[in-house]
Amino acid sequence: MTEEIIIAGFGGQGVLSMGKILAYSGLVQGKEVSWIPSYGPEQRGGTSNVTVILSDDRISSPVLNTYDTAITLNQPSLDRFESLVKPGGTLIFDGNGLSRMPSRKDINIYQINATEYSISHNATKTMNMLILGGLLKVKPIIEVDNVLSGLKKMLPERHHHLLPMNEQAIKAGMKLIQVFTV
Amino acid sequence: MTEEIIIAGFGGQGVLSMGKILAYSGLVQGKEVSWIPSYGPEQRGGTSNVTVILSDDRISSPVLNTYDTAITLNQPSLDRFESLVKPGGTLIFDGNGLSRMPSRKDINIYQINATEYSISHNATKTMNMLILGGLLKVKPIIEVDNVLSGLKKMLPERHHHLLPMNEQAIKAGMKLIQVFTV
Amino acid sequence: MRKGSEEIMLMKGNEAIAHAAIRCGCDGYFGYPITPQSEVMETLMELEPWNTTGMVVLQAESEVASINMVYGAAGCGKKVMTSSSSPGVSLMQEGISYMAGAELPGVIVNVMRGGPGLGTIQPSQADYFQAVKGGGHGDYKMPTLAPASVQEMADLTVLAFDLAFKYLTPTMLLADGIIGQMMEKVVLPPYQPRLTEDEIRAKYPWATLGKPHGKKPNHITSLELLSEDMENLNKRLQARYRTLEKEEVRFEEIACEDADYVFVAFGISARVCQKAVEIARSEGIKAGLLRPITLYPFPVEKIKELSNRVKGFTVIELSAGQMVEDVRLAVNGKVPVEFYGRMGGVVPSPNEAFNALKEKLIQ
Amino acid sequence: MRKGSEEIMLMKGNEAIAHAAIRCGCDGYFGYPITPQSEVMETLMELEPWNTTGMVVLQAESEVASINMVYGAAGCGKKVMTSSSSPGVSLMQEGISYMAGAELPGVIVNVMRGGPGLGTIQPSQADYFQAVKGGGHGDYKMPTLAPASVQEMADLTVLAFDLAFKYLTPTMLLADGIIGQMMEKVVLPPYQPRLTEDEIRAKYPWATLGKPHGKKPNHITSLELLSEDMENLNKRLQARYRTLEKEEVRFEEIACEDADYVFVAFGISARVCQKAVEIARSEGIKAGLLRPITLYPFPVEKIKELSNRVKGFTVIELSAGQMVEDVRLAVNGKVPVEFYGRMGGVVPSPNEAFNALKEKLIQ
Amino acid sequence: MAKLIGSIKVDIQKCKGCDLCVIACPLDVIALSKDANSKGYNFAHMINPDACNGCSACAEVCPEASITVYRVRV
Amino acid sequence: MAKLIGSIKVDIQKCKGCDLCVIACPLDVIALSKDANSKGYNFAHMINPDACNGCSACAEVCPEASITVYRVRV
Amino acid sequence: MNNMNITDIVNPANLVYKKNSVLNDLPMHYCPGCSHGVVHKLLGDIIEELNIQEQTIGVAPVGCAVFAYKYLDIDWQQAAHGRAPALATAIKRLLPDRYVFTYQGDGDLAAIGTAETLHACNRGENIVIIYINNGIYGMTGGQMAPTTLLGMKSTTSPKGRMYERDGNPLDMPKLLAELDGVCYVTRQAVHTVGAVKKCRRAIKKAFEYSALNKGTSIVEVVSTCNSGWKMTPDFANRWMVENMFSKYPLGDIKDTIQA
Amino acid sequence: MNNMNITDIVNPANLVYKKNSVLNDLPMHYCPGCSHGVVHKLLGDIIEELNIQEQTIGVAPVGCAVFAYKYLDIDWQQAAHGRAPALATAIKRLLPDRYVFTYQGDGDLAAIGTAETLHACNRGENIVIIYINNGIYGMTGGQMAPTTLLGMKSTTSPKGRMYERDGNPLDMPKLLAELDGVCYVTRQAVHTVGAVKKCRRAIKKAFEYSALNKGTSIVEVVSTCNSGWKMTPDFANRWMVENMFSKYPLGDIKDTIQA
Ligand SMILES: Cc1ncc(C[n+]2csc(CCOP(=O)(O)OP(=O)(O)O)c2C)c(N)n1
Ligand SMILES: Cc1ncc(C[n+]2csc(CCOP(=O)(O)OP(=O)(O)O)c2C)c(N)n1
Ligand code: SF4
Ligand code: SF4
Ligand code: SF4
Ligand code: SF4
Ligand code: SF4
Ligand code: SF4
Ligand SMILES: [Mg+2]
Ligand SMILES: [Mg+2]
Repeated sequence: MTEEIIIAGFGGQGVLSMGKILAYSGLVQGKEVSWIPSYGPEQRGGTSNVTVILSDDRISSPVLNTYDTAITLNQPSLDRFESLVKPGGTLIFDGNGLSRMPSRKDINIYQINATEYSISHNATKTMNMLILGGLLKVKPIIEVDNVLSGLKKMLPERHHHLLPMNEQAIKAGMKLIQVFTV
Repeated sequence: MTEEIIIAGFGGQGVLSMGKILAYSGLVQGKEVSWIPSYGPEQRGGTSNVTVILSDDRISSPVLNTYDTAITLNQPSLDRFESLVKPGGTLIFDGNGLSRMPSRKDINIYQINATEYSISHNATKTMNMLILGGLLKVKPIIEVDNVLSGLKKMLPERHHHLLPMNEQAIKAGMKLIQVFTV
Repeated sequence: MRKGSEEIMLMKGNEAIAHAAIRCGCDGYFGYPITPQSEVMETLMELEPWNTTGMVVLQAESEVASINMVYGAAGCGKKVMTSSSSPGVSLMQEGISYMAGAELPGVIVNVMRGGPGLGTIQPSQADYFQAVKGGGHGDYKMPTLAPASVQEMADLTVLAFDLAFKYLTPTMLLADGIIGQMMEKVVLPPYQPRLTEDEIRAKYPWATLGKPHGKKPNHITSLELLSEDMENLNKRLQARYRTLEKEEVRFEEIACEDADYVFVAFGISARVCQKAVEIARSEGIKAGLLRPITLYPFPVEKIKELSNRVKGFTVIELSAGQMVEDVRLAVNGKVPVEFYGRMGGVVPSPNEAFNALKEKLIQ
Repeated sequence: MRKGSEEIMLMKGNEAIAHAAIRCGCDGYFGYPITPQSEVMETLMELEPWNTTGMVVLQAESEVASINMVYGAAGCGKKVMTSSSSPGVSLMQEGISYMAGAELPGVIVNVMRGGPGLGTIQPSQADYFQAVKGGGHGDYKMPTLAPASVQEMADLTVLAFDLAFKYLTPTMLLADGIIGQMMEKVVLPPYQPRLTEDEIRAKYPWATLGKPHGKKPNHITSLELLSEDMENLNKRLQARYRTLEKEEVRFEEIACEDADYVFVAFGISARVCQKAVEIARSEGIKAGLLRPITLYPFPVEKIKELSNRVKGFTVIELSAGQMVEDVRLAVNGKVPVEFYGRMGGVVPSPNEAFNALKEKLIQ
Repeated sequence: MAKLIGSIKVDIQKCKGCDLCVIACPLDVIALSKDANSKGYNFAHMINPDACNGCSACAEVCPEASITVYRVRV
Repeated sequence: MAKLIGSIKVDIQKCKGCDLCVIACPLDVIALSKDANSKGYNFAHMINPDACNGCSACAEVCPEASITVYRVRV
Repeated sequence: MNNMNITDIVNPANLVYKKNSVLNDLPMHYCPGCSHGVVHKLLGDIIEELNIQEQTIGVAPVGCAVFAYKYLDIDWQQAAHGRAPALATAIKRLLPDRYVFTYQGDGDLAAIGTAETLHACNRGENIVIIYINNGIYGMTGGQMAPTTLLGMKSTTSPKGRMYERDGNPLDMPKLLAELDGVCYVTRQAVHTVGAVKKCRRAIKKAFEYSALNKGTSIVEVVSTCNSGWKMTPDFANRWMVENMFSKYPLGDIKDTIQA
Repeated sequence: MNNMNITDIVNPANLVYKKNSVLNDLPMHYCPGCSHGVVHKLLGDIIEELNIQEQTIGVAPVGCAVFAYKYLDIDWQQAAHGRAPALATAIKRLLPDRYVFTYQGDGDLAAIGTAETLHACNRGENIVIIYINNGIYGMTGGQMAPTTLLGMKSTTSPKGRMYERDGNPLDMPKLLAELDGVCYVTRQAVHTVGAVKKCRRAIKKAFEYSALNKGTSIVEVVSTCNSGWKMTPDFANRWMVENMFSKYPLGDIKDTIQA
């Protein structure tokens, strides 16, 4: 099985680290993984994205033109990546501040209002875990335990006390995500 | 007709300018000319040489391995260039301070003690004209008048009063040169 | 090569270089920041190897200074490196030529970005010519290794040092922005101790460590006054290059045994082509991939051999076509050699590579 | 091209460059001394063109500064140049790549000396690859002219400027120590006035001379944030290179009509080979010489054509063999291509060239 | 005594919510909005418009030149 | 009163006839020879050896390190 | 309360501060609160005020200000990293009646461009150098610069700059002031209204001086890089006041014209 | 007259001055009377005196002294033009107990090598820099250097250096002395016995200081280039005293160890 995912949003939205957690989780689960960020000055103020591949086999090309799953956290990202989801694939979007909603009918679309939720719950730091939770709900590619071990691997020891909070956020995200009908 | 000449000596002996005068003279006489110096730090204290080609036709290679005529002004130059004179060609050497004399039998060898002469006549500045005179005596490739016009072309106006002195030196050189028998 | 703890880690290609350098006993790193490779020095500064192996890490004032620091340290028989990206590597060309002329080992990492000029910071392979033909002046060649994965970023760093010291030559690791920035699994090479001074004196008697009593002094230089002497130096270098060409060619073949058509590609392009091979095979086209790991020495013999049994080659590069010339030189007219490339930081997709094969070569 | 007084003068190749530059309306020279080309700047300083044509001559603090001064002045639509020799030209590689990327015209003279490293100051042709393949980073090509006489040092200086402005590209005059240092007869090109500012604005509307009221400002840059934009810049450059390759190939053929064997050589090597042709013909061997005047664009079609009717090529270079690759690419396996070279400052004699032909190709 | 009354106009699409105008304003006229502009920035706006005396401090320090200041003497 | 007497030895093959020792010698001991060495240089030699007091001035300034100095107190 | 409402006040007649016309409307790519934006604005102010928009040529660096050319509506060249003074030298020599200025960061000017800067100044090129000293390499993600303070953290000095390894922070303007070719050197900042106003005057002076052909004018702006420093813009300003100003004290360093 | 003959005096027992053992017997390639020879000799003297021949590594420049490595019997590296301080930095960092020195001309140090020199000094590398300032590019045939005096002729300033075109002569050691990383800067000459002796002491101090790890030591030797200046060696010395010393006055510029 191979899962090809793109996550995109504003620079400050934790897109890269969300991808990293996913990659580390894949590592824990014994998968082949690749993680490619968009890098450079466009991060500064602009948008940022990361491609994550999780696979049971050796990954040939880490560069992709279409994706099994796209996660978009703002309007420009939605505009850019909706069309690149493979037919039958999955789009997860944060509805915050959108002026144009997704419109494809050949893919599975989910909405997760993580921005709104995390602001109202004063938990912007775990916003990306909410979304990850949402992803794992609709695409259970990685076991939640492995995500937590991955997170543990990734975080320096001094931050390990934050793990329970993150676990909660994953669970909240699983509840927050909704099917979106075009 | 093509005449391929190498002139070699110590840095200070005016080797390059002797070649230059020859080249300018050739220019005046309507010949094709090429002048290639040895260049670089070896000049500093070391030896220096210049290749001059005078020809009625377009000069193909200005780089030569053998010469019609070699003029050597010190021991290292004699040692290096005697063997590079074409059979039947000409070697002119200054005898000053030599410990080994030329020895080839298949070329025409001439001695000109220009150093000695110019020191004793307090005329070291025109030493190279002496030698040029010697050359023109045994190889009248350029007319003396053209040498003087060449010199005029080469020298800045303010030095033109030196021309008669140079003419004298050429004539003296013509007398000074001697056949050398191995 | 792999010994010790086989711990599987996840890291960026640039980070893997830093870890591998420390582990293989590197004595020093000198560099100047530039995207997309700044993580090499940043990781070293984070790891503080001066506290463990004693490795020196110094941020220089420029790439010109960096490469000349590498020269100085290499002249002492030390295992040293620098890293940069395209514009910075252009600034190193004089220094690299000096190292080649002075017969000094050292590793230069170029994580290429799109040029010419300031260009983009996106991935590119357009410094191939600079690396393998000679971006600097004079006749020199530089072993050039092209990693295609994070694992190879680590492994080829170690190999680069080995080649550098075996052949006394600057050696280049020629990666691209993607290989530098992507994270993959990697098993780091085992620790090798840094050489002691006595070991350096024994292995590299030319090193300037201070002239031992009664011995002749050592001179690191690329200068010869007489052209004859300089030609002799050049002959020595050329002889060494012939040995390199005989002994050190490395490549990977994927599905070439029965291939009718062969992709030739390195680095990230090879990864893309690997998927293109899968696509082609799924459409019944017998495609294969030859991935040069050493760009210099180039797998000339292998390509010659393949050109006797395949119908053609498609070369895919992130450039206007550079390595394709070496492929053509090796094929020497026997079968068609086609090219497809993207420039300025754009990476072709596997589909594009496959289409290039189909449209240019097969139809 | 020749008008006005046809006075025949005797001077060094380096001096001829300086004279020709002033005469063709050059606006500025920026350089740093290095043997064997320092006479270029020295002659300019002696001639004091600032008093006559208004040309600016400035000694820079380094070759890095020189090339970037050329960039700045070229960005104003000015006709400017620099000159150096091998190590100095290596230092200019970043700047040259920037000029290519920013589409700036300018002339760079490289009077090559023996490398690699500090090497010797004797003549060499071992920077061929650097000039024509791309010593700097990224995909760019640079028109490269190879004078073989003092006359051509003057004439090709003028042509270099013309090409630079026609194709908006840095352009190289690739000479060697001998052509720079030798004196030959030369008829200097006629005087052309320097362009006025109005003329520059009209001819080169991209020039940064100060933005006229109500117009868009001009930007000289080689930077693009998005790879797609950078690829477009590269496509524009590549298209221009294709035109160059079609329109600007220049070469000289000597005794090629009936030749069985053809020497290919440029610069001083071509002069040597010309004599080797004479020797060969005197021995009854039908030899000829193809002398590329433009090294880029290379006379590919001419060589292809010749390869249909000759028995083989012998390439003679002052290097370990660089241009020979371009000859082989053009010949593409049709007939043998042999190479003979000397390195590190040594110049082969006509006899050596002839022997190379005889021994490698004919026997 | 004449009194200065002022007002500012913030180009909210250019504002990046850096907070520097907020700090620079001597009269606490400005604050960052809860809403974000299309780039996701919480832009500056007047929360206490009546206090503004048009001193331009906010505009001087604004890195985006996104503040225009008006002032009348009444 | 004790007197210092000295002498110098010039390595005439290394000497380049630069004249600096001649000028440096306070006692005019040295001059350049009319003869040249194998490089063509008129080397330095003592023309007034008895005057030498072994002060080493000549040797200190010699760029070729071609002078050795001896001195005795008599 | 006053008896005017906002629409009464917001009226062209009452305008007291607006963006100058030289600064474009394009949003700048800088991080929120970055000093570069303020300095760009001041340059636009001065070019407008001196009415030299058509005679001014800017040279942009490699650094965060690499895109400066997008924001000021004048002719610009973009220089290779560190080489802006070489470009400016040539431009000014060939167009002596133009106003030519470089805009450089501390990595650009004080590291890789040391030689080009020092020699342009030593030759006394009649140009203006705007020097944004934010103590870090902003563009490439916050590495140590020659100007980074001792103990200051960066991605290449994660435990802080150490004297033994990295040397002391380098004060280039102070050195350059020693050169005869330099006529004006001043150090400014843009963290307060007062500082902004002073800085504007300094830049104006530098441009005016550059027309006198008396040598090089240098305006250093001690700046923040809140991204690189990992601080909020406001905190960065306060940190700058407390830490940078002792090493880089504000004020004129040299003024041979006025003196 | 004395009652000893020469052979009595010329006797090992009476030796008062001989070439040091570190200087090789190879004839040097310098022009007659060139200052480089004297400075080489002094370096040999000091290396012998301090008994550090086995711990010393020299870095030769590109310039007339490019072959310095042939003349002093120690380990040497030959650096690219201007980059000697970068080499020395790396050598010293990797071999901290060695004595590492560069030997550089004024073109090498003050033109093309400006950045490498300034930054090695700013980092306070514990090396010695020997700086031969002869106001010209000797090696390449007498072109103008950054140090060439105003009005002084060279092949690239045939009518003399002009302030408007070329700027004023550059005094690098004075600038470098401003840097915290530099502990010792002195300006010497070798035109007289007294000067030679002082210069020897200065070089010794520099080597001694470099072992203290207190920073960079710089010994400038104001020198002649009689070939480039087109003067006899003696006349060149006198010209130097009359013209160079006012711009480059001899003496210590900085000494943080003694002070
Ligand atoms: C030759 C070269 N080396 C390195 C770089 C990478 N680089 C880009 S900007 C920069 C430094 C920027 O720092 P600074 O000049 O202080 O400007 P800031 O971004 O802080 O304003 C570097 C090292 C480059 N583009 N070119
Ligand atoms: C990159 C480079 N540029 C230029 C040169 C040519 N070059 C050799 S020595 C030299 C200058 C020598 O002057 P200086 O450093 O003052 O030493 P000096 O000969 O006067 O002792 C130059 C420009 C070179 N070898 N390499
Ligand atoms: S200073 Fe400008 S950018 Fe910052 S918050 Fe205020 S208006 Fe917005
Ligand atoms: S103009 Fe003055 S008072 Fe009004 S908002 Fe701005 S800073 Fe505050
Ligand atoms: S030792 Fe003194 S007195 Fe004797 S020759 Fe030398 S300088 Fe003269
Ligand atoms: S100083 Fe030395 S080289 Fe010069 S003349 Fe005297 S002995 Fe000879
Ligand atoms: S990184 Fe720093 S200097 Fe660059 S834009 Fe952001 S705050 Fe400004
Ligand atoms: S050229 Fe000048 S510096 Fe060089 S050796 Fe001769 S005198 Fe000395
Ligand atoms: Mg900065
Ligand atoms: Mg000098």
